[in-house]
Amino acid sequence: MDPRDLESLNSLLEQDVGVSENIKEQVKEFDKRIRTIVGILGKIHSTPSHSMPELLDSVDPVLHSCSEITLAIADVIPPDQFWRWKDMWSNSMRSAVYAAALIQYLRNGTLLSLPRASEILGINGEWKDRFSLPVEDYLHGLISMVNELSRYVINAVTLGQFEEPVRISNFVKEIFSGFTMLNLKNDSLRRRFDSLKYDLKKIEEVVYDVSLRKLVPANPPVQ
Amino acid sequence: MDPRDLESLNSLLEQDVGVSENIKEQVKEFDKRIRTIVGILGKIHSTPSHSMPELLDSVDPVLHSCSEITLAIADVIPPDQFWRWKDMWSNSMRSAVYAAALIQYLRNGTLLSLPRASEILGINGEWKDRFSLPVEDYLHGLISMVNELSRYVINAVTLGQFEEPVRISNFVKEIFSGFTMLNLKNDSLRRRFDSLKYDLKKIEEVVYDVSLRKLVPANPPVQ
Amino acid sequence: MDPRDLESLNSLLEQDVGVSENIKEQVKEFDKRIRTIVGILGKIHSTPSHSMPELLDSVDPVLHSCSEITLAIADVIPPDQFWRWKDMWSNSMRSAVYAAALIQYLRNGTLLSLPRASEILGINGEWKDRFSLPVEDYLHGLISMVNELSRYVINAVTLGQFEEPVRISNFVKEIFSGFTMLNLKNDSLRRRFDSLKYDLKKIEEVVYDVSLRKLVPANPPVQ
Amino acid sequence: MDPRDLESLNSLLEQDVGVSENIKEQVKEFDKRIRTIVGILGKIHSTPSHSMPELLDSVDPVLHSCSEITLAIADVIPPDQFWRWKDMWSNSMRSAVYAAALIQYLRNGTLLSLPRASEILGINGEWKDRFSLPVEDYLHGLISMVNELSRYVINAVTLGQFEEPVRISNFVKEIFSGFTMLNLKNDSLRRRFDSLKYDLKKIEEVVYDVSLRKLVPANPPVQ
Amino acid sequence: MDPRDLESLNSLLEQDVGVSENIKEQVKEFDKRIRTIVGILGKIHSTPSHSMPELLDSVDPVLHSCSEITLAIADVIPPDQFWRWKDMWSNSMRSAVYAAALIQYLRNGTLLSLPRASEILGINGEWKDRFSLPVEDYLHGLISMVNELSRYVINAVTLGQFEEPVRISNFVKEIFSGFTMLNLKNDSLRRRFDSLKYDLKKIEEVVYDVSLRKLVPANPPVQ
Amino acid sequence: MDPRDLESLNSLLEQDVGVSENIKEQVKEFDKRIRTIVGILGKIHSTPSHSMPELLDSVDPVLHSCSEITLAIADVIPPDQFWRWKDMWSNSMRSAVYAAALIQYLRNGTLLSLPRASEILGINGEWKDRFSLPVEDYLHGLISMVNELSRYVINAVTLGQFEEPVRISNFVKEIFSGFTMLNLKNDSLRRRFDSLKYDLKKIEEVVYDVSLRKLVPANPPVQ
Amino acid sequence: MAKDSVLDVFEQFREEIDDGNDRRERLIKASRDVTNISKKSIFLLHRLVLEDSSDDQALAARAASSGRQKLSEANTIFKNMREELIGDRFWRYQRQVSPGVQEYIEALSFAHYVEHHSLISYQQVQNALSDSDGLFFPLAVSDYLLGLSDLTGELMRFAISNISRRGGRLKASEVCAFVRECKSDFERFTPHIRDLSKKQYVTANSLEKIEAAAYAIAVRGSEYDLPPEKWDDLVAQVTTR
Amino acid sequence: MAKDSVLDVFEQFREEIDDGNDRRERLIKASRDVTNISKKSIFLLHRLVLEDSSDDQALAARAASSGRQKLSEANTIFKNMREELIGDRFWRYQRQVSPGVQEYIEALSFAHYVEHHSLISYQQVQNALSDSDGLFFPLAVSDYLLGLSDLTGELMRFAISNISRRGGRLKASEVCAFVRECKSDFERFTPHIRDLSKKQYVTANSLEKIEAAAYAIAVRGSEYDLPPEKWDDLVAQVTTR
Ligand SMILES: [Mn+2]
Ligand SMILES: [Mn+2]
Repeated sequence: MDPRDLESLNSLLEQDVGVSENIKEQVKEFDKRIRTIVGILGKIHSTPSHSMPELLDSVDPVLHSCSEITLAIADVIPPDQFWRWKDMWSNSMRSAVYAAALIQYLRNGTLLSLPRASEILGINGEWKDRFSLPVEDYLHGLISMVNELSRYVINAVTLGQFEEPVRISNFVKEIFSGFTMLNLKNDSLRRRFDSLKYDLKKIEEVVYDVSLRKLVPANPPVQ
Repeated sequence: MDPRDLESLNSLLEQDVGVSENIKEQVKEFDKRIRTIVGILGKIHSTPSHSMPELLDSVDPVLHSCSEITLAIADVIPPDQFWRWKDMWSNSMRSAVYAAALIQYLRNGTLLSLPRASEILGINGEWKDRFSLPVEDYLHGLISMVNELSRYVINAVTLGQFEEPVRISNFVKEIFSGFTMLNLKNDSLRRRFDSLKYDLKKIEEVVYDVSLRKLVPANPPVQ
Repeated sequence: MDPRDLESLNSLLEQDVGVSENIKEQVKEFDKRIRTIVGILGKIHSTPSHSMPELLDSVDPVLHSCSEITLAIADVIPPDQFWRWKDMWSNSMRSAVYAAALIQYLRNGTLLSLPRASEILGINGEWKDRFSLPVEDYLHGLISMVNELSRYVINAVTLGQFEEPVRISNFVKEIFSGFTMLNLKNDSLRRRFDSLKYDLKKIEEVVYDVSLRKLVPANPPVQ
Repeated sequence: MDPRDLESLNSLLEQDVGVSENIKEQVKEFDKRIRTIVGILGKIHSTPSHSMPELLDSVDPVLHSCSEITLAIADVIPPDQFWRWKDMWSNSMRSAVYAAALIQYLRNGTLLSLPRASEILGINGEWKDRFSLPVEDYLHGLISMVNELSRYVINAVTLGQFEEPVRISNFVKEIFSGFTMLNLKNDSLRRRFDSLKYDLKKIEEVVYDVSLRKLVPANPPVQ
Repeated sequence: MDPRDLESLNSLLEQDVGVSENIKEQVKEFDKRIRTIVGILGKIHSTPSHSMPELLDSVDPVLHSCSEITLAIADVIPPDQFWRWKDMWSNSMRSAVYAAALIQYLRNGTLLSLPRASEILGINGEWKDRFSLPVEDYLHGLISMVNELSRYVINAVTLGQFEEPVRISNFVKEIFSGFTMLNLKNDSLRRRFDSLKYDLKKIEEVVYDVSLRKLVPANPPVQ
Repeated sequence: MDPRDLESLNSLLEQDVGVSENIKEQVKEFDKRIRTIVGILGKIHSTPSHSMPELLDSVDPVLHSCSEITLAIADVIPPDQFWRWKDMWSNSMRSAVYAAALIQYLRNGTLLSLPRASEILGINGEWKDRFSLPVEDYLHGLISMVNELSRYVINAVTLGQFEEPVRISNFVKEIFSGFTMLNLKNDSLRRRFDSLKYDLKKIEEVVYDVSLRKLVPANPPVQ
Repeated sequence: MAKDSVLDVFEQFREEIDDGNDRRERLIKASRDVTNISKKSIFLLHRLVLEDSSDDQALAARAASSGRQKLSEANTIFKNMREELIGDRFWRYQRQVSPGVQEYIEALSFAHYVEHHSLISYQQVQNALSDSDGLFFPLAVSDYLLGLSDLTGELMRFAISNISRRGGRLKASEVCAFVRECKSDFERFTPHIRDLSKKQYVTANSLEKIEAAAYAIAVRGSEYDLPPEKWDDLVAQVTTR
Repeated sequence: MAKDSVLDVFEQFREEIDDGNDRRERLIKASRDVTNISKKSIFLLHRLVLEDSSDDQALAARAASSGRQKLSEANTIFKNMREELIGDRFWRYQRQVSPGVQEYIEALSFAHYVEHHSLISYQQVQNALSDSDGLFFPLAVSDYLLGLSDLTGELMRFAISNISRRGGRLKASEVCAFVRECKSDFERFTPHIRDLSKKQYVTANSLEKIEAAAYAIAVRGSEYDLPPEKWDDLVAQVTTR
C-alpha cells in the first residue's frame, strides 16, 4: 500500500477511535446519572401518595442534567453518523426515557410523548443527522415503565392505596393497545412486548383482588 | 535447550502441579462439608420459628470446621499466588458465605459483614498474599442468601408465620439498595444482581398477599 | 447494609476498576508496539541473510521500549495481585517473547532463556509479587517462534539459502526434545506442543528436499 | 496384511455392525412405544382425579409391551458388551422409567424402586452381563417424573383439585432429600438435580397459593 | 425414599466412583510410561540402520512394564464392565499398540498382529469380560505407525538410507489395501484411514524421488 | 387434529420412510461395489502399461453391475422427487463417475462425457423426473479422477513410464480449462476445483523433472 | 472430447449452473417477501381480535378475513413461483422456498383458528395454495407441520393478551386445551421431521405459559364465592370510566 | 395523550417501523445482487487471464476491462440504492449493504491488480462508486479493507493456476511478495476493524500456500544447472503437440 494512503486510512480510523472514546467517556457519566435516578425511583414502592411529589421532584435535577450528556455526544458525532454509534448509549437512553415516562405518569397520570421525551433529554430537533431519539428506544423505555408499574401496583395496595390498580390498569391498557398497532420483527422489542402482556395480566389480577374485595368504590372519578 | 534451564523450567512446572493437586484434595473435602451444611439448611423451609434456633445450632460445628480447610489451602499456596488458584474454591467459598449469612440473619435478623465472614471461615488477616475473601465472593454469597430467603418467605407463610414476609422484605430491600449503590462491572455479579430484583419483587408479592388478607397488622413498611 | 460497610465494599470495587482501566490502557499500547514488531519481523521471509542483521537491528528499539510498558503495569498492580490481572496481557507478553526469541536465534543461532527474556522485557526480579514472566508464557513464545521458523525455512530455500534448513532443523529438534521432557498438563500448551511436532516434520521435509538434490553438502545430522 | 488376520479383523468389525443394526431396529420400535406412552401421559394434565385410574390403565399394555424390546435387545448383545451399546437406548429407557414411576405415584402415591422398575420393563436379573437398568438411568427417570409433577400440580389446581399440591409437595421433598444424600459425580445427573430444586420451589409456591387462600385445611407439612 | 433403597443406590454409585478413581491413577502411570516410550522412539528419525537395534532394545523394558498397568486395571474392573470404562485408557492403549507395531516393523519388517499386540501388552485372554484389546484400538495404533513411517522415510533418505522408501512403500501399500477391505463405519477410524492414503502418497513421492535420481536400483515394486 | 387427517399425514410420512429405507438398502450395496471397484483401481499405481488393459477389464463387470442399483433406486423414487433424495447416494455416484472416467482415460486417453457416464451407469434418459446424473456430481467425479492421476503420474515415472506425465499433463490442462469456464459458489465443488489446481501444478513439476532430465523424447507422438 | 468440445461442453455446464443459481436467488427473495407478508398478517390478526366488539364470533370472522386478505398478497407471489418450481424443480429448491411457506402456513392457520377454533387441515392448506389451475407447487408435509408448530407460539400470545378481556379466561382455557392436543398429536411425527422435536420444546414452553395463566385465574377465582361469569361484571363496575 | 391520540401516534410509529423494515429488506436484496455480479466478475477474470496470448500485458488489460464491464451492472444497482442510503440512512443500514460492497471491492481490486500489479486505493474505489452526481453513498473504511482482505484469497488462486504457464513462476513470486506486503500493511488496522484479524488468518493461510508453491519451484529448479528462462522452452519442446 502506498505509504500516504496507509497514513490517510490510519488517520480516518484514528478519528473514529477518537469519536468512540469520547462517547465512551460520556456514556460512563450517563450511566452514573442513570444509576442515581433509578436508585431514587426505586423508592416509589414504599412511598405513600402524599410524599410522592417530593420524591419525584428530587429526581428532576439529575434527569435534566442528562441533557448535558446528549449535547456532549451530539457534539462529537460526525454529520450523518448517528446510527453508526448509537448502540453505545441505547441502553442508557432507554433507561432515561423510562425514568422520564415514569415520573410523568406518577405526576400527571399521562403518557410521555416521544417529542416530549426528546425535549426533556435535551435533544435538539436540529441535530437530526447527529442525534435523535429513535422510536425503538422510546418504546423500550415505555415497556420498562410498565414493568415497573406492575410492581408498583402490588406495593401500592400493600400501602393501602387501593385506587391505584384501576388507574394504572387503564393506563397500561392504553399503552398495550398502542403496541398492538406495530409490526415487530422477532427482536428484543417483540420479546419485551410479550412481557408487557404479562404485566397487564398481573395488574388485572390485582384489580380483581381489590374489586372483588370491594376495596375500591364502584365508580372512581373520571381522570 | 540448555539442560540446566530445562531442569529449572521443569521444576517450576512440577511445583505448580503439586500445588494444584494439593488444593484439589482440600476442595473435595470443602465441598463435602458444604454439602452437609446446605443439606441441613434445606430444612429451614419446614421448620417452625420455635425450632429454628436448634436447627441453626446444629450447623455451627460443620461450618466452623471449614476453617481447617482454609488453613490447609493457605498453607500450600506459594506467596503472592492467591489469585492464581482461587477459582478452584470460589464456588465452595461462596456457598460457605451463603450459609454463614443465612444463619446470622435467621438468628439475629442482621447482615453478616465481610470481616465477620472471613473470621467465621477462619481466614487470617495476615495471610493476605496467600488467602483472603474477595469482595466478589462475599457478594455472591449474599445474593444466594437472598435467593433462599425468597423461597423461605413462601414456606413461612404456608407454616402460618405471617410476620416473616414483612421482616424479610425490609431486610432484602436494604440489601437491594446497597447493591444498587455498588459499581458492579458487567459480569456474573451484575447478572445475579438482576435475580435479586426478581426475588425482591416476589417477596413484595407475598407481603401484598398477607396484607390484602389482613393476616398481618396494617403497618406500612418504614422507608 | 451498614453505610460504612457499604462504603468500604464500594471503595474495594472502585479500586479494582481503577487497576483494570489502567492496565487496559497499557495493554492497548503494548499491543500496538507488538503489532509493529510482528509487522517488521514478517519481512524476514523475504530478506536474504546479508540484510538480516540490519532488519533485526531495526526491531530492537521497539522491543526495548516494551520495558516501559512492563514498568507501567507493574506500577499499578497492587501487591500480590499479579495473577489476578495477568490474563489481560498474556497474549502480548507471549508475542514479545516470541519476537525476542526469534531475533536471538536469527542473530546468534541460540535459544533465548527465560531469565534473559525477562531482562529484555525490562522485568525487574524484585517485582516478584507484582510482575513476572510465567513459565507458560515463555514456552508459548518459544512455540510461536518454532511455528515461524518452519515457515522461514521454506522461504529461505526459495531465496537460495540452502544451508538454513539443516541449521534450523537441529535447533528445532533440540527444542522439541526439551519440550518432550517437560511435564505439561493437558492444556493449551499441550495442544500447541502438538503443533511443534508438525513443524518439525515440515522442516525435515525441507531438509530432505535439499539433501536429496545435493544442494547442501552431505552431512547427516548429529544424533 | 496376513489374509487370515484380515479375515478375522473384518469378521469382528462385521459382527459389531450386525449388533448395532439389530439394536437400532429395536430402539426405533422402543421409541415409538415410548412416544405413544408419553403422548397418553400428557393427558394427565387435563384429567380430573376420578378419571385418572382409567387413563393410567390405558398405558399399561403399551408399557408392559416394552419388555419385548428389552428381551430382544438382551438377545442380540454379546456377553459382556452391555456397556458398549447401552447409550443407544438410554434415552428411551429413562423415559420408560419416567412413565412407570409417574404411573405408580399417581396410582398409589408411592415411589417406584429400581428393582420394581427393572421388573416392569421385563429386565431379567440373570442377564447381568448383557442387560440391566443402571442406577443413573433410573435416577434420570425419577427426575423427569418430578419435572412432570411440578407441571401437574399447576394443572390439578386449575381443575380444582386443591389437595394435590400438599401431597405432591411431600412426595417431592422426600425424593429431593434422598437425592441430596447421593454422591453424584459432577455430570448430567448433577445438573438435572438442580432442576429438582427448581421444581420443588415451584410446587411450594402452589402449596402457598392454596394454603393462603384456605383452599385446603390448614395442616403444616410434617417435618 | 425408602432408606434401604437409598442405601443400596448410594453404594452402587460409590462403587463406580471407586473404580473410576482407581483407573485414573493407573492411567496416569500408563501415560507416563507411554510418554517415555514415545520419547525414545522419536529418535528413530536420526538413527542410522546399524544403531537401530540398540535403540529399539532400549524401549523393550518400558513397553513390557505396561503389562503391569493392564493387570492393575483389569483387577479393578467389575465383571462385564470393560466397555463402561475403556474410554479412559483408549488413547494410551492406542499409543502402546503404535509403539509395539513400530518396533516390530523396524526389527523384522513384519506387521504386528492383534493377538501378538495383546500378548505384548500383557492382556490375558481369560479376562475377556474385564479387559481386552478392541479391534478399533488396534487399528488406530497401526495407522499411527504408518503416520510415523511416512516421516521416517523422509529422514531415512536424508541419512542416505535410500533403500528404505521402497521397503516401507511396499509394507504400507499392503496395510493400505488391507484397510480398503475393511468395512469401517463412518467414524474416527474412517477419518484416520484417509490420513493413511495421504501417507502412502507421500511415501510414493519419496520412492519417485530416489528412483528418478537412480539412488536405488531400478526394480519395479512387486504387485 | 382430526383423526383421519392424522392418519393420512402419518401414511404420507410412512411412505417417505419406505422410500428412504429402500434407498438406504440400495446405497449400502452400491457402496460395497464401489469399494470393490476402488480397491481394484488402487492397483493402477503398481501396474505397468502392458498389464493395464487386463486390470481395467477386470473392473468392467462390477462397474456395469452398478446399473442394477440405479435402476432399483429409480424404481422407488416417486415422480419429480429426484432432488429430494439424491444426497443419499451422491457420494457413491461421484465415485462411480470417478471410476468410469479413470478407466476411459487409461484405456483411450479421452475424457468421459456426461451422457456417456450416465449410459455406463445405466441411467435411462426417460427417467428424468426420478433419476439423472447432475452436472455437479459428474464434475466431482472428474476432479477425483484428476486427484488420482496426479498420484499415478508419480508412480508411472517410478515404473519407468516416462511418457505418461506429458500425456496426462495435457489431458488435465484441458479439464482445468473447462473448469475455469464455470461460475461456482463457495461450495465443495469450488474447494475441490482449487485442489485441481494443485494437482495440475504437481503434474507439471513431474513433467519438468522428466523433461529436464531428458527422460522423454522432445516430440512425443500426437495422440 | 477435443479441447474445443471440452470448452463447449463446459460452457453448457456453466449455463446450467448459472441458471440454477439465479433461480435459487429469485426463490430466496420471493420466500423472504412471503415471510414478511405473513408476519404482517399475523400482527394484523393479533390487533384485530382485540378490538372492542359485542359479537365475538363476528369479530373473529372479520379478523380472519382481513388476515387472509393480507395473505392473498403472498398468493400472488406463489403464483409467480409456479413456473420456477415446476416438475422436479420443487424438491431441488425446497430448502429455499420452505421458510416462506412455513411462515405463510403459520399465518393462515392462525386466521383459521381465530375463526373456527380448530386446526387447519393439510387439504385446506393445499386449497389455499392453489388456483383454478391447481396447486402452485407441492405442499411438503414437513412444511405443513413445522408451520403449524409455530402457530402454538402465536396462540400463546393470543391467549395471554385476551386473558384480561371479557370472556378471555374462557378463551385461554380453550387455547390451552388446543395447544396441549397439538403438542400431543405432533409427538408421533417427530422422528420423521427434522427440527420438529426442537419446535416441540418451544410448544411445551408456550403451553406451560398458558397453563400458568390459567392456574393464576383459577386460584384467584377460587377464593371468591362467585360464579366466574359475574367477575367481569363486578370488575367492569370498577374499571369503566 | 388520550386513547385515540395514543393509537394515532402508534400508527405513525408503525409506518415508521414498516418503512425501515421494508427499506432494510430492499437493501438486503440489492446487496445480494451485487454479491452475485461481483462473484461472476471474479470468475470471469480468473478465466480470461488464463487465455493464450503472446502479449501478457495486453491480455491483462483486456481481462481487467471485461471484469470491470461486468461489474458495471453492480454500479447500476448502487445508483438505485443512492436514494435509500441518503443522509443518516447509510449508517443505519450499513450492515445490510456491506456484504455486497465488500464483494464488489474484492472484484474491483482483483481487476485492478491484474492490470496494474498494485493495490487499488481508497480514493480509486470511491471513484468507482460514484457518478457525475458524486458518491453513491459513503465508503466505509472497514468495507474497503475487508474487501481487500478477501482479494488475497483470489490472488492465491490466481498464482497457483498461473504457475504452470509460461512466465507463471515469476508471476507467482510477484503475487507472493504482494500478498506478504498486504498482510503486513493490514496488521496495524486489526485493532480497529472487527473481523479483520480473522481474515488476516485466512490471508496468512493463502500466503503460506503461495510460498509453498514458490518453494517447490525453487527447489526443483535449483537441481538443474539452467537459467529459469530456459526451462519453459525445454519443457515446451516436450509438451507441445
Ligand atoms: Mn411466529
Ligand atoms: Mn473470494
